[in-house]
Amino acid sequence: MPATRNIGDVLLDVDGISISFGGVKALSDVSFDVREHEILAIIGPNGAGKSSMLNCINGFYHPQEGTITFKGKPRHQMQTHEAALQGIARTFQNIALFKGMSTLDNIMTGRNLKMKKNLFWQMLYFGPALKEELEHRAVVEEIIDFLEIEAIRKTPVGKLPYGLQKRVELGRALAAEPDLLLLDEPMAGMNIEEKQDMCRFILDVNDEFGTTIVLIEHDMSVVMDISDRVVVLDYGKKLAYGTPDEVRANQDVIDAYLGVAHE
Amino acid sequence: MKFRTLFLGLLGAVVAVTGVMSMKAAYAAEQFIPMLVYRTGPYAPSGIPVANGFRDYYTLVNKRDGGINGVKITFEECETKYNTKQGVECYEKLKNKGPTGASLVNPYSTGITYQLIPKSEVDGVPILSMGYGRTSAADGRVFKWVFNFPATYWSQASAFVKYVSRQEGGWDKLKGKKILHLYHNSAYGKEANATLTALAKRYGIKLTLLAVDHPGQEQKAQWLQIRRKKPDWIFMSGWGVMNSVAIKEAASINFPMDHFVGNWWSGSDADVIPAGAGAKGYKSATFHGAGTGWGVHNDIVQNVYGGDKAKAMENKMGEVLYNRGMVNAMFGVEAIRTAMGKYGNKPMTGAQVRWGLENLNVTKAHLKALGMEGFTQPVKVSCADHETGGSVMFQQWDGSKWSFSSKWLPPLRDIVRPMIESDAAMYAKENKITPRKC
Amino acid sequence: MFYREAGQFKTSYNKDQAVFPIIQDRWFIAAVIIGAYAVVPFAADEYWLQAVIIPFLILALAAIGLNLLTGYAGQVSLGTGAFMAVGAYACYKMTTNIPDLNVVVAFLISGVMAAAVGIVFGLPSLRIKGFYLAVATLAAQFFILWLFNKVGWFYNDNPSGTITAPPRELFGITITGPQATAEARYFVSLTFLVVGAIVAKNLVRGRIGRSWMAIRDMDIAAEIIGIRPLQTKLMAFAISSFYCGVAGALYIFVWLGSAETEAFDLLQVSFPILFMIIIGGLGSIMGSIMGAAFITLMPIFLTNFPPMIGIHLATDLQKHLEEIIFGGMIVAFLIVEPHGLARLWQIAKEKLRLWPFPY
Amino acid sequence: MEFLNAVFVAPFLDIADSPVFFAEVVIGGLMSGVMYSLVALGFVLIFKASGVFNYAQGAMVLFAALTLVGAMEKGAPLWLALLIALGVMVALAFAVERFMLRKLINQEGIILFMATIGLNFVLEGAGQIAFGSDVKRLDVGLPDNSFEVGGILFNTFDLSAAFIGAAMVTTLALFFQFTPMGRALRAVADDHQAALSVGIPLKTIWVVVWSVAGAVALVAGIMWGAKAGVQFSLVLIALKALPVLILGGFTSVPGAIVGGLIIGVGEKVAEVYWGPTFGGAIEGWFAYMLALAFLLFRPQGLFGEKIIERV
Repeated sequence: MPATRNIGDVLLDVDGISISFGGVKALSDVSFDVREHEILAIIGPNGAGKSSMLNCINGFYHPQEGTITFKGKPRHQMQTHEAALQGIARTFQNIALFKGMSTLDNIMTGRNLKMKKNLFWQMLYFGPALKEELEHRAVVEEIIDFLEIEAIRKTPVGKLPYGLQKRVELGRALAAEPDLLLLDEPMAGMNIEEKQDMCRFILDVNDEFGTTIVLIEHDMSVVMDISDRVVVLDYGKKLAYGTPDEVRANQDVIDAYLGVAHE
Repeated sequence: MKFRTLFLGLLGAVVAVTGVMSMKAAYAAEQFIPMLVYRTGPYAPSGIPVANGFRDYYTLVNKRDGGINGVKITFEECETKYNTKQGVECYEKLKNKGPTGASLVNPYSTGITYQLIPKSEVDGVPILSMGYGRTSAADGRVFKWVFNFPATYWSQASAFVKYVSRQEGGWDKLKGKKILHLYHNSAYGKEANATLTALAKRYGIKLTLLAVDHPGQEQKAQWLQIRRKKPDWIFMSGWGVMNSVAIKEAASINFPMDHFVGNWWSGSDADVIPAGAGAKGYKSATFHGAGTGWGVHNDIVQNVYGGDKAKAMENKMGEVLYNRGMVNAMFGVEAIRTAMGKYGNKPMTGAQVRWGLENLNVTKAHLKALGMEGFTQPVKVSCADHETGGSVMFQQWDGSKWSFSSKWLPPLRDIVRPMIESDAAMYAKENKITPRKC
Repeated sequence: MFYREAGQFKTSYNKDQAVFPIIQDRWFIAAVIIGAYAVVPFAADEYWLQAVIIPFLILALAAIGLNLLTGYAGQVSLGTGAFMAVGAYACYKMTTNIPDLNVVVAFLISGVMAAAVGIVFGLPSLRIKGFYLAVATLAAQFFILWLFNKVGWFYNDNPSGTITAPPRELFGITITGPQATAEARYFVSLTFLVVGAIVAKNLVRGRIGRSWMAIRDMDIAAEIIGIRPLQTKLMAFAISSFYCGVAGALYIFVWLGSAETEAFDLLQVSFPILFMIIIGGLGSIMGSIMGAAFITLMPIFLTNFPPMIGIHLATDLQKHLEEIIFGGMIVAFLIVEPHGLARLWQIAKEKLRLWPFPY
Repeated sequence: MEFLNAVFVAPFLDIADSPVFFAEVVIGGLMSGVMYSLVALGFVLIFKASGVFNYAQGAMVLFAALTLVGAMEKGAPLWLALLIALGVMVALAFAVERFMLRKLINQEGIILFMATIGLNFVLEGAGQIAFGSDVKRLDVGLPDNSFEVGGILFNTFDLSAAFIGAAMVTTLALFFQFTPMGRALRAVADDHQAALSVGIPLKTIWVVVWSVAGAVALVAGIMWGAKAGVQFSLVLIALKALPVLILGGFTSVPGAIVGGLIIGVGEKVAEVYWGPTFGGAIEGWFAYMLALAFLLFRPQGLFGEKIIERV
């Protein structure tokens, strides 16, 4: 861990979140917080409610109980797209890229919120609109360089292999220059080499841009290596919460992962 | 991959061939008449007999008389499918054919007629929309190039009311009578509404207007309403499949068929045949005879079909709409003949034919010579009056054939003509046309 | 041999983002446009302009409009005819009641009217998706045409129930009404198409176009990255309907001259325009134009071809054969290239790039 | 005020005033609804098993009816003509599978839809070449008499149509539920690939489904053709099925039936009681507005599964 990073104040505070779907409790009374610049991992077996947690954080699900406070402001019922306005970006477990568009365009959509020129200039594609487009293109090109995907700039993403798609998706999230980046299983289905690359990107993002990251991951060795703190969920409940070392030593976690039967 | 190459090649060929298509052929001294027909599509059952009537009459004139005053008629069919877009294409394709261009055009579709009216003067091609199209075109002062004799929808509607009054025993008997107008919900179907409303007011008729949505295959709601309202008479402005369904529905609610009267586009063989026995007694307006009992039919059998009457019948000879096509062709031919009387026996231009149409005078003697005595009424067109206020006949279906069931009834021009003039004046104003003096 | 991009290096993002990054393409398109303005009106006779090319240009404009909505924003619409009718009737009302209004301004305002109506019928798209959304646009199709047919105000209460384009001038040249020459009409429709196509291309390669495509490809993900579905979909409906509205006004004013609501029928207008964009290529501006060409020109070609090579068939038989061949071509074409003429064009270019040494 | 009265008060007073007539309107609507369902069924079968929105369904109705009438005109008795028409429709199903579906496997829905438009043109052209464009009277010997019961008019033809419709739905439901082929069809409808992986031959299924849809088209063609004559306009009845499909869902056989009945009753009641206020002929758009209003509350249609959005 580079020691230079200074973990700051609480960026996101999750307090007592519960949500259920048709009687099935996906999350019950989960609380934790995320501090600026840190990497927080959420782990747990399949169906533990990890993705539901991310969906709550970025406003796609509306928890029935509990509050989420982001940047000091408690959040009430909000539309899904507002999370992005507040500076939350994410990637998805099952890649959610825009399959009909090129890599470049996909990442450019990440800059959408930052582009302000109105319909009139858009129609002309000239003057301010062109200038804006080029400015953002320059930013996007930096991201493309950073993620080492220059060669597939103009390829429709539907044709890309899985690992590259994951990378493009990360690029799209980065393009929004988020304060909080949510990554849902960024390394699922990758081989060792790809995983190493992805780890490097995540750490670099955290390092260079100072982005706070919440990630879900199954690979324990990765999680323990890169995260500052870990939340463990099981059957929608918070099982443990702390630094990797603390979590590793937690008896409940060991039971859950070794498959001790629930009563 | 090979298939793809083949396909690309084909596309290329299309482009190349279409490029050299506008080549023109040379013509002899012939009178060219374009024919916009619809032998396919949803209205083909009406379009086929009309087109055959035209074709056979032109052929007859060529074979029997050697053309019009020695000038052969040439004609070319172009399929419109009763579709305005294709109608435009056909018109543009045919309007300059022949040595003098199209002599006149019979659009045979409301949509195409409306589309051609503004163009007629510019292109110099007169329109003969016989009993259809724009009613106010009857005002020749505004619509110099459009003719719709022998009668218009509005005249027809007034003739219908007159017919009802005759059946009921006098004008005063109309008071309190319930008349229902069942109409195709389109510009065409609505034509009669204004006239009927005006007449209802004048004679104290209780008029109900009932629209049927295009195409009219489903009329349960309308006939439920009719069953409840129990009108004394029904007048129908239908088209295509709407007619046969209406007749069938009328039969199934046991409506007295002899009080159910169609307009002249709702009274063809194709309308009554699908309804079977239920159609017996159904009536409709017309302005010419049905069947084959006239001299002209004999001429057609002899000259066009070489004496083979069965073949002629197969080609719909004698059907209402076949006869209509024939009458229409006859008017066109006589107009050209009239024009030749002034300009000489050579192919006429559109402008000359227009003069011929405007000075057309088909007398009784004339009709007799053509083998059409009693088949249709004499017509005399004038500069101001392109409709002529021709009489309307009502025919009845007896289960196997149509026959006349009334006298020739002249329309109520005192009510129709002012309406025509006011609509024409409005058109003139909108389109900056100065009406000519007649 | 001559169609190569080798050696053409892009030195700025601007050049890289150009619509036609390859120089030969730019030349080609420039030549087509110059030809369209300088050669076609003099080479083609009145039949070609009036019966073939003008309707093709106008329908291509409507097809671009539908492609923005269906091809780019992913919202299926069967109401094209109705939105065109809104444009046509709005233009009729304006020109007849305000005779001094410039007719081109009237065309544009007609488009705005159609856009407003489009927004209303686009509202259900927030809840209803896919094929089911077609119901909202079908409701528009049937309701609007019924309304224009039923309410006399829309056609100035004239007894014929039809609207007729009055004569109007632009720069002293009559462009509508019967006196307008085919050339004048052609220039007007061509200009609208060229400007419309360029504007559409600009829209789809910028922020708005990317939002549309994002909504089309995966609406939830688009929402999560901050694209507002309501705004984006309604904007697609509005802009698409604007194109259709302008096309509808041109359809009556520049082409037909006079018509009733039947001219905007579902089977005669809405479906054929949908066919155009499918055949041409969904999500392609160029494809919309090529699709419009295929659907309008092919039947005319099939009608005129047999007599040219000396085959004279009965009118109806010829028409039926034509239908069979046309239908067969559509199927064959889809088998060859399901993604439309635009893709075929692209493939052809790629082949050309390698020619004459394919390996 | 008068308008509001005509919309919100008068129709209901009218209904209360003469309930017998209202019953007649509803029954009339149900009868029309059955006729719509007959057409919608063909769409549903094909969409269910091959994911194709078959634009050519209307043309198939025409083609089947033309074949039947054509055979009868050549002197074939009804039973033979029915067999011939059925045979032609099966042959058509083979042709469609062989020359169209097989080559377009795994394409998107909209491409397949477009392909059926091509098929539509081919069928329209071929049908008219073979049998002409004239209107033909079709008499299959169903009784067509009217009688009154309690002031309500019934028509034996409508009743037979309803009976045939009901019989056909029952047969199809049984076929889907209890025959191995029916089960295979349902499996294919759920998931093409899964069905393939357990050894259900997709090609056979397609042929069967298109044949069944052809048979349904034949029945629809007979019923509609007996009403208005067999003529080209038969293709237009497909339009009547669209709101039914949207309301009932593209994949549900019961949906097609219930949707048809709802649309039938809804549009008749609207036309009879509200039509005069609005100037009539409101049926056309009313059916779509009804379906639209319904979908706003239930976007998945009458019998569709609730769509759960997930990422």
